[in-house]
Amino acid sequence: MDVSLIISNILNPPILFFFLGMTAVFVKSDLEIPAPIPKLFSLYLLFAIGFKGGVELVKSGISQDVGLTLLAAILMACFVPVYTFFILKIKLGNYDAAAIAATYGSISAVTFITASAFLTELDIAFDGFMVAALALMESPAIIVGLILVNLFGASRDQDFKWSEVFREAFLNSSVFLLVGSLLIGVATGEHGWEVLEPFTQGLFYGVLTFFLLDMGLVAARRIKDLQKTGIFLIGFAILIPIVNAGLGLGIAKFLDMSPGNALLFAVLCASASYIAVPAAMRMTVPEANPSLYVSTALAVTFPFNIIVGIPLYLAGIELLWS
Amino acid sequence: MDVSLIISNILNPPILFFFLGMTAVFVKSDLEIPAPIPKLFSLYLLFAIGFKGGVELVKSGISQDVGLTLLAAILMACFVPVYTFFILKIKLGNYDAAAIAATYGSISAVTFITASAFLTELDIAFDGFMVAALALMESPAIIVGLILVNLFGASRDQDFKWSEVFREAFLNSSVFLLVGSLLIGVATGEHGWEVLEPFTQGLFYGVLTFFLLDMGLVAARRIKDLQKTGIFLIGFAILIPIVNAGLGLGIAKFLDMSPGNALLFAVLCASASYIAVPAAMRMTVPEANPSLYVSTALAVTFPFNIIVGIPLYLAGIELLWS
Amino acid sequence: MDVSLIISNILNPPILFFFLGMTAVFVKSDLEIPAPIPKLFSLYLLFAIGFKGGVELVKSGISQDVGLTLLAAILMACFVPVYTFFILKIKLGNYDAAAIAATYGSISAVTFITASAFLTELDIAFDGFMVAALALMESPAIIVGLILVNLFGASRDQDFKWSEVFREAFLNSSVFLLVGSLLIGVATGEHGWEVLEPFTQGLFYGVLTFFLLDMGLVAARRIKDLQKTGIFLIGFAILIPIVNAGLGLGIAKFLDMSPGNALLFAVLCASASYIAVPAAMRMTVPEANPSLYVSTALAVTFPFNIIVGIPLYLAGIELLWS
Amino acid sequence: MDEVKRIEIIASSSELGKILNALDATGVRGYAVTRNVTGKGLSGNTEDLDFTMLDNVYIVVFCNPELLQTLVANISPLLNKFGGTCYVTDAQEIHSVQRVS
Amino acid sequence: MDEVKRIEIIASSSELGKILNALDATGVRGYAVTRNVTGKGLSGNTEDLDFTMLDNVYIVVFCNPELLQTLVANISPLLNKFGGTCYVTDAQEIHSVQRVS
Amino acid sequence: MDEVKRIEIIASSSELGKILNALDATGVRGYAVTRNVTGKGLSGNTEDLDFTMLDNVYIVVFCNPELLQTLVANISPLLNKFGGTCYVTDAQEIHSVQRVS
Ligand SMILES: Nc1ncnc2c1ncn2[C@@H]1O[C@H](COP(=O)(O)O)[C@@H](O)[C@H]1O
Ligand SMILES: Nc1ncnc2c1ncn2[C@@H]1O[C@H](COP(=O)(O)O)[C@@H](O)[C@H]1O
Ligand SMILES: Nc1ncnc2c1ncn2[C@@H]1O[C@H](COP(=O)(O)O)[C@@H](O)[C@H]1O
Ligand code: NA
Ligand code: NA
Ligand code: NA
Repeated sequence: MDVSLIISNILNPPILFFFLGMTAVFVKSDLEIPAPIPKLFSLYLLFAIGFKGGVELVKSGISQDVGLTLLAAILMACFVPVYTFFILKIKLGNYDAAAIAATYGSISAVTFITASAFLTELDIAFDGFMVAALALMESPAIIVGLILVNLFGASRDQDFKWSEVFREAFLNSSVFLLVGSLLIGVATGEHGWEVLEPFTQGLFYGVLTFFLLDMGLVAARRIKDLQKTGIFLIGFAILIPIVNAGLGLGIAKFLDMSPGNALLFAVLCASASYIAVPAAMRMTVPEANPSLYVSTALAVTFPFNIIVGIPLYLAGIELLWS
Repeated sequence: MDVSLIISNILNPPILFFFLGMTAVFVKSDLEIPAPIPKLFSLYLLFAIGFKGGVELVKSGISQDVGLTLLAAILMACFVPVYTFFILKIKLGNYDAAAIAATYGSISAVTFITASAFLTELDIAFDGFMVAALALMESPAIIVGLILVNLFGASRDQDFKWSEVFREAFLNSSVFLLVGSLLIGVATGEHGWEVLEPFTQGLFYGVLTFFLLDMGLVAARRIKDLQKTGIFLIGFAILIPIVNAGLGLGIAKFLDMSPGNALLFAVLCASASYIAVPAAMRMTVPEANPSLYVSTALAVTFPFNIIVGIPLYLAGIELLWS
Repeated sequence: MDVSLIISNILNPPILFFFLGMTAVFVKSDLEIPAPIPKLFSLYLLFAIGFKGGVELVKSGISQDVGLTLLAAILMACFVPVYTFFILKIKLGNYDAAAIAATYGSISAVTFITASAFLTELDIAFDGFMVAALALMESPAIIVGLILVNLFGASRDQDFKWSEVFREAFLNSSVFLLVGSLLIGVATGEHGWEVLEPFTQGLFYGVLTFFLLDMGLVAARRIKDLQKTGIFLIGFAILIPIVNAGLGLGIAKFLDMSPGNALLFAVLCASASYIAVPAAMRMTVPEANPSLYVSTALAVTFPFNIIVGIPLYLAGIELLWS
Repeated sequence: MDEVKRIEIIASSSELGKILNALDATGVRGYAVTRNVTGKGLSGNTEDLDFTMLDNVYIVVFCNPELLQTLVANISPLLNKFGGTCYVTDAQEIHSVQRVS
Repeated sequence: MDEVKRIEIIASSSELGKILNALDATGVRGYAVTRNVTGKGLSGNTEDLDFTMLDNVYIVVFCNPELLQTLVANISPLLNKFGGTCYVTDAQEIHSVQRVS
Repeated sequence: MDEVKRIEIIASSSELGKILNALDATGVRGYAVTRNVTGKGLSGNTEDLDFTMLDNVYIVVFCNPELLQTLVANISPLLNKFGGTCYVTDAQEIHSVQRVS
């Protein structure tokens, strides 16, 4: 059953185009999506998912369930970087450990979007407020990562400003656009949705497919970095997502989430940030090596999650929820 | 009533995303729409509005009304730079006064497009030939501005070529693409419309929304220039649009335009160019300071028109036409 | 009849926007589509046409007819560069002759796409497997061109690697994306089609139109190169497409293709590559002058085919098939 | 390796056509143009980039030292009128099939 | 033609704001910024470009030689902390309306 | 401040891979690449840019003067065969954590 889900997941255009991108790098084709097209697509995806989430949030309203889910999301985003930090310290220095921990505490919007497309395919319902969970889980890990550095790092120079850290965490372009679109979705509701629908809904799947083609290219180019990364980190990048998804499923079951919401929650816990957090870490923990935290998140965890993880976690849900 | 119109205008996605863009700059988020995406969007909007206008023009045909409206449009585009020039000379030198006057004599296509989206929302009809008015009002102010410089400016060096001025005025990319698309719309008519509809119509509102997000970023970044601009120009940039819209409404009433056409006509008179004219002025009146004419048009007049102006002028129409 | 077909072809938005682009250059407008927008559009068109072809291929299945058509396609792609090479050698050196011959042996995807849009307009059916013919005809000419250089060229330095040539031929970005999308279309079938339809189908005609606007700009800018090219090559660039289309129609008739397929086959034979082959020739036959092979294909053969050629070949089909 | 002059010109993109015409008139053999350059200068910041079509271009020309005087004479009036800056550095050309010196 | 210093800075785009602030503090009259520069350096390849927002910027500043010391003092701590490189060349300014020297 | 050599290479983007391989073989510590550069040279204008995939790349390398000979020896054959230009300037490196010299 597990395997049939994996196969039905793999036979989707987005996943297949991700493979096509990876193949292009492996066979040394000169295929590339020139800058700034990928950035346009990622802005579009944040805009569309945020706006849609907002519109649906206003339809469903904010109940106690919603509040509990969002609270659980924030707690997981704070807990994951702490526990992974200590695992990472076994092999790595404080700076690298904190930066990687922050990466895994945060989330990957594209993994979330791929999971929601997968659910739509299988006709499994999920709620708009999960987008709010997505938005809330992006920033805390950045703050936690920095607290860890300051607690455990060598005495750092003191020209370090918390105001800047908060700006990096809460006002970086991904978080800002996602939250902004969500709020605008809430404000304009059903009416705004109708006028924007051909743009935000019609193109969505196609842009995701095209974007995953580029993700495939980028992920494959990063694979050669993994040699320097070493087996410890590669193992980490596969096992920790599974553990985090497991924790997420436990919480979801405990809070009695619907299967669709549970999958999205598990995927949020399991995914790692390869845009917002790396950009923030580069500025706030410059001592850490970017190729470590970018490459594990991008070349191992991201492909693992969208290819194996999503159907695997869904299989877990079928087991637990039935 | 006025206020309720303003609020219903503000609660539209394009206007809200414009605010989101401004907010991003104020809170120092790193959100940006990388070049050349904004240029792609502005080419798309000109292409779509021109093509649609052409298709509708061929449906409605060219009557005497159409001719009178277009004539009035050209006259206003020539009159506005002349009278504003003398107002501006109170405080500014000849070069700056002429460049700003030209800016306000010309039009802003995006303001027009926002107004037409607003009309569509409210189910108020307007005619396709108004796009021809838009096209005709872009260039004359450039020529008039230059005549003013040559009449009143100090004796300038004579390596100045009128052929180049005409090219800047009538063949700059905005005018050229708009007029070209309009003519192609006329040539292909209903049939061409059908095949292009998902592209030119379906995406229109979404692209406008995304584009206004960028406009918000750009306008907000320009706001700091206003300190250098001074209170005189800021007052000018708010009052002159209202006066011009008033003049436009008077003419519209006199010519017995429909309420929809009247609003668009008023908006054309009230709006100021921040792309075509600045580019032309930079080359033909290099003595003028670009930050004066770009910033007033972009950071004051544009936001004023799309937020307050459009519903205000419509309220005026409801008063006058009922 | 011929002429009425030409006119109905010309009155299509894509062709008219191609003229608009050429006009912009001739009247010295500053209209331009900034990089990398044209590249985005060309990636999109390859993606959409490949995917659609794959989906339809799986619907129609692979019969003997299909096999014969594809075989004929490959044979023509090998034969054309050989015979044109000897014609070109009358006036040109070996390197230039081989590079131009390769250009004309290969195909232009946009010409094919324009022809298929034309057929769709006229409600003439054609098969999805023709996209496979398109894909198969892109590469062979590159190999044949290189064999010709090595047979007839002066003894070249031996640091020349066939592995690189094969990579340029079969893994360049156009071929790779087209074939990849086709295979993904085959794998996901009708189901994948539905989810991607608003993106791959809805936008298709609009993107083609916009892209042809840029092609018009690029082709017109290349026209001044033709002075250096000389009358021989200009004649070649018009006559050889007609001859190749004639050969193609003969083969199509012999294989009893449907009129729609026959037109596409003729267009493939008649068209010349202005992206993939020039890029390959630049690397593998650096001795040849790029402006010769790019300009003839782009500024003569491409406009000729989309304006006159397509309706002309269709008129031929009406004559032969009736 | 021959001595050449390296000339850098940064100016508004709307001047590009005029500047390249002036370079061609000087007889230089080549130039390289980078677009979408932002910056700050006498005429203020250019953050809007291609939005307001006031973005800068960055032009590099390597030329024979003997051409320098003519080039400066051709370019200066443009820069004085429309804005922009021009700097010269000494450089050496690596011999290749093509040579400017 | 006056002697000026040509300073080139290549650094991650996320440092751009800080570097420009430092330049403004030094009192330089202008600078030019090219974005989307890839490359290789101490912190590895930057092939992902704007995807991971780790692309580089390329900054050129022409300034009066007397400003050089201050400029280096302002910029060095940033480059030492966040990465990036800085090089100086001698150049000459073509007299125009605007002059840095 | 240490003396370094500043090497500029402008060539077709299709050569980029080969040139970077040659640079890596030379042992340089870093380089910066700007894409989408248009221009004019021996092989004509490159106005089509990325359309015909014949756009140029602009590569800057700062290296220890001792590496210059090897670098030129590695790059020249490529430029002679496929086109492109290469120029060398003297520059000084600002001491930072990373140093090429
Ligand atoms: N003298 C020069 N100065 C600056 N750039 C040049 C020069 N010559 C050639 N280039 C650049 O190098 C590219 C390739 O040169 P080529 O191989 O001569 O066509 C041209 O497209 C220009 O961008
Ligand atoms: N001192 C300088 N160093 C580097 N670039 C400069 C300098 N001054 C001006 N520029 C560039 O040249 C452009 C035009 O200069 P300006 O005409 O003074 O506004 C500016 O936007 C900058 O990109
Ligand atoms: N020796 C060098 N020559 C030219 N560019 C360099 C050099 N070293 C570093 N760079 C550029 O500066 C960026 C940042 O350098 P780094 O902080 O060492 O990673 C790199 O990505 C390169 O684009
Ligand atoms: Na996570
Ligand atoms: Na106006
Ligand atoms: Na052919």
